[in-house]
Amino acid sequence: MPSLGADMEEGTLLEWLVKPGDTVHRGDIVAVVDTSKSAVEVECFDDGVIDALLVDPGQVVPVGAVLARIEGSAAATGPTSTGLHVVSPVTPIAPSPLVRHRAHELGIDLAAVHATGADGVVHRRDIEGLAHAGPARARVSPLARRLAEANGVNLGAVSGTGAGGAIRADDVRQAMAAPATSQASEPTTSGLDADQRAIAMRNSIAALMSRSKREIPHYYLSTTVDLQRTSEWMRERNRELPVGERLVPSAALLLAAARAAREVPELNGHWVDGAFRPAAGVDLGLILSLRSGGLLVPVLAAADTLDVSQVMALMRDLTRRARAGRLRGSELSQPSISVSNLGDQGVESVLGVIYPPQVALIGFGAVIQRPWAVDGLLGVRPLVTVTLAADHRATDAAIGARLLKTIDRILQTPEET
Amino acid sequence: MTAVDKSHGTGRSAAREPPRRRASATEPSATTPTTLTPKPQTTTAATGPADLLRQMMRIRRFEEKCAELYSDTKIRGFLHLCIGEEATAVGVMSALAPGDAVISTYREHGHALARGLSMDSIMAEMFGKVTGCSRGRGGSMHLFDAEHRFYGGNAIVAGGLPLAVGMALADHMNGRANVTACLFGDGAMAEGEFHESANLAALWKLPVLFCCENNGYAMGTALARTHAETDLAARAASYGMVSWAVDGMNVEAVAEATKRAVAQIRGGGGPCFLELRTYRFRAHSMYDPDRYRDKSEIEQWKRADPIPALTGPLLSSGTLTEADLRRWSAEIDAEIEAAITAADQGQLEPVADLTRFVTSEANRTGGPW
Amino acid sequence: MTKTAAQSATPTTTPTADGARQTTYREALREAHRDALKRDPRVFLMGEDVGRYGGSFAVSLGLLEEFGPERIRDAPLSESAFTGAGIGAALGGMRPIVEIMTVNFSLLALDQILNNAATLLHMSGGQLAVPLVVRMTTGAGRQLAAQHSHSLEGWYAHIPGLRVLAPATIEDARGMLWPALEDPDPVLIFEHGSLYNLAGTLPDGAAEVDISRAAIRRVGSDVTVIAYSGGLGKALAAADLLAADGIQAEVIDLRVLRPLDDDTILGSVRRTHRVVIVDEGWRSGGLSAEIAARIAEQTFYDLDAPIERVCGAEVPIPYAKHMEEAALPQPVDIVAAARRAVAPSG
Amino acid sequence: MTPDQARAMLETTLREIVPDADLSTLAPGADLRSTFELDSLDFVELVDKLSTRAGFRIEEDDADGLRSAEAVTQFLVTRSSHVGQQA
Repeated sequence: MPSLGADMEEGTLLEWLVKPGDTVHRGDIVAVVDTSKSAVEVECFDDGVIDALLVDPGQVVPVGAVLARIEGSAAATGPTSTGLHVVSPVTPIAPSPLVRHRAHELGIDLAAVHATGADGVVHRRDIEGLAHAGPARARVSPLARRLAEANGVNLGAVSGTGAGGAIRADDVRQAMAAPATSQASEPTTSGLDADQRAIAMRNSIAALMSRSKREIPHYYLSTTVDLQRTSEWMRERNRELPVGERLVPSAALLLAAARAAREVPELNGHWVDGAFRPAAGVDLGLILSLRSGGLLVPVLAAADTLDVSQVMALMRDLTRRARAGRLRGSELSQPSISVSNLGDQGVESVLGVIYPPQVALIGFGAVIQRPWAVDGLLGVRPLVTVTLAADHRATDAAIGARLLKTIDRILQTPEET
Repeated sequence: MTAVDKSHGTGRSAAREPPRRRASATEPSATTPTTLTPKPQTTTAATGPADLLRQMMRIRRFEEKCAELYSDTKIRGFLHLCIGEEATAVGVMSALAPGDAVISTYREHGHALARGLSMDSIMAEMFGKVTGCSRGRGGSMHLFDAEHRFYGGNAIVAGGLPLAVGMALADHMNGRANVTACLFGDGAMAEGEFHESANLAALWKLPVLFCCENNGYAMGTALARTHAETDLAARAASYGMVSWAVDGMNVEAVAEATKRAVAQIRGGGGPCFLELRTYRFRAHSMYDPDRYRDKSEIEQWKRADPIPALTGPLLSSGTLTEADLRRWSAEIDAEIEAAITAADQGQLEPVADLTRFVTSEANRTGGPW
Repeated sequence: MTKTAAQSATPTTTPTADGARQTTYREALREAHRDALKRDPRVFLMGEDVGRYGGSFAVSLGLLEEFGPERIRDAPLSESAFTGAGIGAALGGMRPIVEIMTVNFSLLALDQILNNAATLLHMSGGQLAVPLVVRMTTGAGRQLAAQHSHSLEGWYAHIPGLRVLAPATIEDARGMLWPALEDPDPVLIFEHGSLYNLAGTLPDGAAEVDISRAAIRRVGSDVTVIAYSGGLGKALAAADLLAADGIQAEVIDLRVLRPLDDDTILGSVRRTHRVVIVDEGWRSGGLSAEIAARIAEQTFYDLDAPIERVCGAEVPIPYAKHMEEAALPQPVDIVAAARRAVAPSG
Repeated sequence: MTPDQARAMLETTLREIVPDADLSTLAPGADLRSTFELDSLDFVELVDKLSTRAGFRIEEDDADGLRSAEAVTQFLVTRSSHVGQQA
């Protein structure tokens, strides 16, 4: 049973995707497990033939328990306990579609790419680093790596404070000290009591939000942004795009949020041990409401470095898989800042609750056609209310205002994205 | 200048000539006057000519068998045979007492046998067996036997000489009347360690017997090609110690000279030097194609072979019969066969003991370092 | 099982009630010799100028008068012969102390040390132990130029069969000789030339020390600084500077360069997760490389920063003072290395 | 394409996006987005699938008008006849 979070002690096997006798390869998805936060795919990191499935769907087993036995694996331990016996999210995970796409574009063999995540996932930055300057590997001290593995900390979400951005043990410890974001899972059809799952999810959200409201002195800012230019630009783009790849305004909003977070680093990071620690990059948390209730917060890693098409692709992929209960551990790591986009729910503005230890949450309401004065003339424009909930311990309103202004500016120059 | 024997080897020619037959050692040589006053020896080694002959035969047969076993791949590594030089080994050892110490070179099978190490333990050593005198760790070049005070074949030319000085120093400081005999070749005389050691031993008047087995070649290079002054005894004498040049093909001469030297040393006269002029009939080692000397030179020296040289007189004098020789041969062959059988059957040292004796047991850490 | 002072069979005969007192490294060494010469008639000192001259570094000053020329032996300039004679004497039952004036001269005796002292026991299948002590001066820092400023102790630490000691304190100068003489195997003692005048207090009853373990000379939690011999003082000075910055350095005095005390080294690194190795010797293939390799081999996953080394510059040590200083590890270099290991990127 | 065919196509597509959707009670004029809680991504997907099934590209300007089942059915019938004439 892989550990998929610092606080995870056990997990529920939801579903086997293989059966005894099946040939499996490194990287194959073989099972789905529930971590009380989310259903997560488990990948196999050996080649071989499934000898026996040792855990039945619905069964709860502790982290570290052997889920299945793989015969003929290259592992020196032989057929006794390999394959799925992972105690940390080191299970190699298939690269995201975007990464696969970029690798294809750049002519890079993904199998030869060094993954920078502790979970072995190949990130976009690995690909691009390779394209620019040969193989790149995250600078993580051996101790930090060991700590992260032992405690299920996703190194991809840890910002390094060592030389050259190296992640050191203290960075991991701080990540450990920060509780994981509340990531409720939605019920699946396999085996579990939907009510119990809902209760667990509810409790998790309750605890985290209570803590946020208890500990974080929030301040709120709001502004209205004219989306005319972005909408027009997007409409132009969409004429040329295949129907399935059309852009929606949310993609532009998320990207604007990510770029703005980069420009206002005071809001992009974590409050740990009484101090703000800026994150190295913008890992944008996308707060998703599930139809059945509950929330999931998949992460768009290094979102500020993407273009709008990439954000669109990632957002679509993450959303689809989140709703199917098929997010991977690495996609549920700690964001550096989160976005709540409730426009599709018809909400005008979002006054959010910050996910500790993050220090800011950006809210987007619905894009609504409204009368709006431009250059002294009244017209009808697509408007969106952008809000910021920020931690007053880390910043004051002037910083928050700068973030909103930056979002506005970015959305007025969509061609630059 | 000294009064050393000039019968061979003093010329600048690379070619060497065998000695004229002589019955005794040559005259002593030293920069300071010395008095030879032979005293009764306590040696237990057999010193009668018949015994000396038998020991030489034993060494000869052993060495011949070693060459065979090497070809048969039973013995590996470097193998240096002393065929032709048996008289030096037997002669020197015959004059030493059990309490004396011997430090030798890598051509030391003869020394070890003559010193009393069992043939079994030597053969097993060369077979790499734990029953060997060095547990199979030394091989042909590194025979050790503390019980016989045989402190080894040293494969570093002249490397054993300082040790001999130190062992003699220990005896001297403890008032023990032991002699440390160190054997080395003419090549060692070119090493600084010889000169340092000779000086130190003479300076401190230590009981060291320097035995230079001058076979005329430092591996493949003739003496005259490497030494400006080829009179080795004369050079040793310059350190202020008694030095003789001796016919090393004559076992009785070697035994007599050694006896006198040991007596001198035990009398507190400080170190002595013997230049034992000898010749090896076979190549330097089993790897040596022996291209550096004429076959005729070897044949000429073989006419001075110490074994027939002693056999003839003993037979004609009636001291020895042909039957004795046949019996000895049979006994020696049997001893060799038994040694081979024992060596074959000997156990290999357990690999687990690889790091044993890197340090004394008390210091053993058990770790990889 | 390693021998420790506590396990030493022979009880000390020197009075231990002489109390703590001011002394120097040199005097402590001399006292150790005097003590050993008194305790064991098999002990004698042999080397160049150890007698009438009083020792080239005055360690044996006065011992000739006290113990006579048989036991305080002036040797000719024949390093190989008198070192080899020490080996032979050890084989012959003595407990020689061979003093080689400086480590560079020991190269002339290298054959004896390597091929005989360190080898005989193993090669003879356990028959010939060599209870020999060889002392020599090492190190730079006194403007003696290239041929008298080496730190070659790392070379000797390469050789199986030897124990290599590096006393860096007065207590060790006083206490290492006797257990070294009791060791059944050859022991090399390296005395850094800059330490002879080191003054300090010798604790009450200091007579023997454990010659199998490193010592933690200063406890700290942030970074381990490993030093020995002449480097120890610099490491401690660096630790003071670091403390002013709030960085707590743990300073390990190796003391024993072979066999290395892995337990102490690794234990400290496992606590601090960062390490700086100080070695006056050259970096390439040196002792610091060996220590770094062991740390990487055995406790890699405890490291939180790259291993740092502060070594002598890879040049023949020059004469001019400023150049010599530049060639040697200095406290500021150690401080900089420790900061690199500890501090976040700035 | 007949109106029935168009309605069936819409229902098939909706079921793919909202597996548990109850289409029997779907009023012709009801807003699809709010009825099935479709977000903008879901809607893009709906349009994409319809476009694929119908065999013609649905422009964004047209897609904006596809609010109800009635609107979708009418659009599909009209456009398919245009496509057919062109063919």
